[in-house]
Parts: sequence; structure tokens; C-alpha cells
Amino acid sequence: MTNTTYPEISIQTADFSLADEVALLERNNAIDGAVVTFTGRVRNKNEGKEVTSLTLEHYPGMTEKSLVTIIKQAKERWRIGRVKVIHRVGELFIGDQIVFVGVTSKHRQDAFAANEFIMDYLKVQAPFWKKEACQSGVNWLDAKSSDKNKAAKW
Amino acid sequence: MTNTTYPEISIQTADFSLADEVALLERNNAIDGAVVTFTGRVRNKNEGKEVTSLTLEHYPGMTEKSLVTIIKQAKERWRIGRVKVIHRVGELFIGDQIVFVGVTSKHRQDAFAANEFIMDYLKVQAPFWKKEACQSGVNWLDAKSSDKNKAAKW
Amino acid sequence: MIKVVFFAALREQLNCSQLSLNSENLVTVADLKKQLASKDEKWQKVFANNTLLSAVNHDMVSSEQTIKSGDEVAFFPPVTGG
Amino acid sequence: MIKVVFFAALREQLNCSQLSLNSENLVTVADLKKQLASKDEKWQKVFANNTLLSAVNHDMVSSEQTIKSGDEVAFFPPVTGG
Repeated sequence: MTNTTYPEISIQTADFSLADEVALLERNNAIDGAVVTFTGRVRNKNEGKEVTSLTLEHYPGMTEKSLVTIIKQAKERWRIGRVKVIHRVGELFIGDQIVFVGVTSKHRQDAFAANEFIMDYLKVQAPFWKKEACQSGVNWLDAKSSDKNKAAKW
Repeated sequence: MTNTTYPEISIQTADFSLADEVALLERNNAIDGAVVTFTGRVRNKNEGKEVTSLTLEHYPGMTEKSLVTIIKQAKERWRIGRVKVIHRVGELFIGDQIVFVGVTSKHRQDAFAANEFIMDYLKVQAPFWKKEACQSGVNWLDAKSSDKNKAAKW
Repeated sequence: MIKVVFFAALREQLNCSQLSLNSENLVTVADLKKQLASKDEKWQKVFANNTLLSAVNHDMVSSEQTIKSGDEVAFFPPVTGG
Repeated sequence: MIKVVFFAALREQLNCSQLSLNSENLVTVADLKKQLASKDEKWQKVFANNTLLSAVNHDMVSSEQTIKSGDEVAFFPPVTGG
């Protein structure tokens, strides 16, 4: 699943294994004592409505460029070791994994901060769009101003 | 491995599986879209010295009480779903998992904050002690003032 | 020539994912938006939305960004991934 | 009677993990520390360390904490888990 040009990121339709990804982050990496992971999944409700599925669209090429830039910024700001970002596209159902961010570091504070920073920036800068299907029909999700405010705080 | 009196915590000598723990946090839990995990592992170096192993001692009874209190505080401060804290005791070697904290929430910010809070408080309040073996001998680790300061910031 | 691409709700509203334009008379992204908006009422309405984002060659830009022949310009709604 | 337990470096320095004491004349944790420190030079030295932590019945407490018969009092160095 790994993008050979950008080994730290992967945009894929297939599911991923948290255990496999963490094993890769930890392999031959005894200098890093901390591993922080974030996994985002399809929730059964969004703003009060019952969701049946999500369809993720993205902008190939720009997606990779934006994620690589976000990871580069995180590495400039914190002392982190390895990073992996996976984002799925296509149709996803309740409970399905959407996104994974894994960060290792010598000391835990860096991995926590860098992981949350990557997610916050991904949310406002990476060109992905969610279309939600619920009983009342299908609609594109609106961006949340809270996400914009959260990214601006870093 | 789960403590039946306190299902959210486990003090154990055995290793744990990140995948199994996350699966338990996610099972029948489609209301929470965010899962944040922290895993702490034995590093090969500590303050410049080559480490060969760590031995973890704890205060049975008080350990459980302190972890339950920390989790309770986290639940009062953030809107989180499920929590699991595992801490190993006994002798551990390079790369071995020491501690796991997993938190789910509807929105990612709560899971990130609660997870880091639990780790920061565990570091200064839960009665665990590390004895480090390196080529020059065996010694008990000193507490870090940075950990004390980090916990005080919450 | 300039390649213009559209994504998500925008692509559906315009019923168009991609087009090519002669780059003469286009200095900035704002010029391009103006020209696209002049196509018809539907395009005018879509480009009146001031939350629209723009990217040139895969970098997010403001409307003042200059463009030249060979560029790929994208228009899309605020992103909602993660 | 009061049960007193010791952990980690403290346990090794004292070569003692647990002891029981008559609780007469002991009002606070500070009193207990003073009495333990009076055992001999080694104990005196160990209890002179002001980074020592105390717990009564599994709760971290200050030296002013009152104690009573039946309590479990613990002394240990700053914790280093995680």
C-alpha cells in the first residue's frame, strides 16, 4: 500500500492494519520510546443524522504534496522519529477506518503534539472531501469552522 | 489480562497486543470516530547510557487506585468514550512494550488531550518504579522534573 | 493553455471535472475565475461563492496568484477529510 | 498497629519491605517518619531525604496527614513509571 515515492504516506481504497503499521514504525527503532497513533473511523451519526456510508473523493497529486508538506512541517517543529499517514478514499461504511496517523519519538510529548498537528493540518489543507449518505439522501459535508480554528492555534 | 474489578486498567507481567486492545475499544462503538493510542517501549539508550533491561516494581493496590482516579479525572474533563490503561511490571528488554493508553471519543481533540493527560499523570502519580540495567551496573531511575512540570500544566 | 480541474460539490454543480482554456488575457487566478463565471448563469452562481478554494500546480493559493500557460489550476470547496 | 511498607530504592536501602508499629504517640505521618528515623543511622539518613513520598491507605498524602491504628502507610521515592 505504501507509495514508493513517498514512503511516509499512502492514499488507498483498501483497508489498513493498525498492528502492521505500528510494527513498521517500531521495527529496528529502539531509539524511540513513544508511539502515538490516531485512527479516524466512520461514525454512525453526524450532527444528529444517522449515517449509512461516506464516499471520499480526493485530488490526486495535490493530496500527496500537501501531506508530504504537513509531515515536513511537523518534523521541523518537533523531535520525532518515524511518521506514517494513511488516508482511504472511495466508499466507506460505519466503523470503517478512514485515516491513520502514527508518530514515534524519543519522548512522548513530541509524538503527541506532532500527531495532533498532522491531523489538524490534514483536516484543513489536504484535498479530501466527504459525501455522506443518510436516509434523507446524499450530501457533501460542510467544512467545520472549529477545524479551521484548531489548525490556526498551532 | 483485564482486571475484573477495574475493567479499564490492567497491571500485568505479560505482554499485550495493541491490535487486540484497540479492537476492544472499537467493538460495538460506532458513536466514537476517534481512537488515540500511546505505547511506551523500552529504549536502547537513556541519558546517553546503553540500556540492557528495565525492571518495573509497583505498589499493588495503590497502583490500581491511582490509575482509576486518573481515568476518572480525564472523564470529568473531556468528552471521551472508552479508556484502557495497561502497565507492565517485572523485567523488560529493549523494544518491549511497557505501557499502553487507549482513548476513544466522538471528536479527536478530546481523545488526544485525555490520552496525554493520563500519561502525564501516570508518570507522576502512579506508584511504579524503574530499575535500569546497563553495562556499568544496575540503578533506580530518578524522577524527571520535566515530568512534574508537564503534569502541573493541565 | 491552462488546465482547470474541479472537485467534489463544485464538480457536481458544474457537471464538469476538467477543461482547458487559452491563457491569453489571464494574469491571475482571479482573472480565470471571472472568465469562468462569465460562461453562463450556473457558472456565475458557483463562482460567486467566496468560500471556494484555489490551487495552482497542487499548492493552495489566493486569487492574486499569477498563472501561466501549462499551469494546472484547481477549484474546490473547503476540504473535509480526516 | 500501623502497617508500614517501603518500595523501590527505599526498600533496598532499608533492606526492609514491611514492618508493623504500635500507633501510640503517632498522630501524623511526620511523627511516624521521625520515629522510623530514630531507629539507627541508616534509617535516619534515608528519612532525611525530603523527596520521599508518603501514602496512607493507597492515597498520596503530605506529612501532616493524620494516621490511626489499622492504616497502611507507604514510603517511596518519586515514581518513575510509564
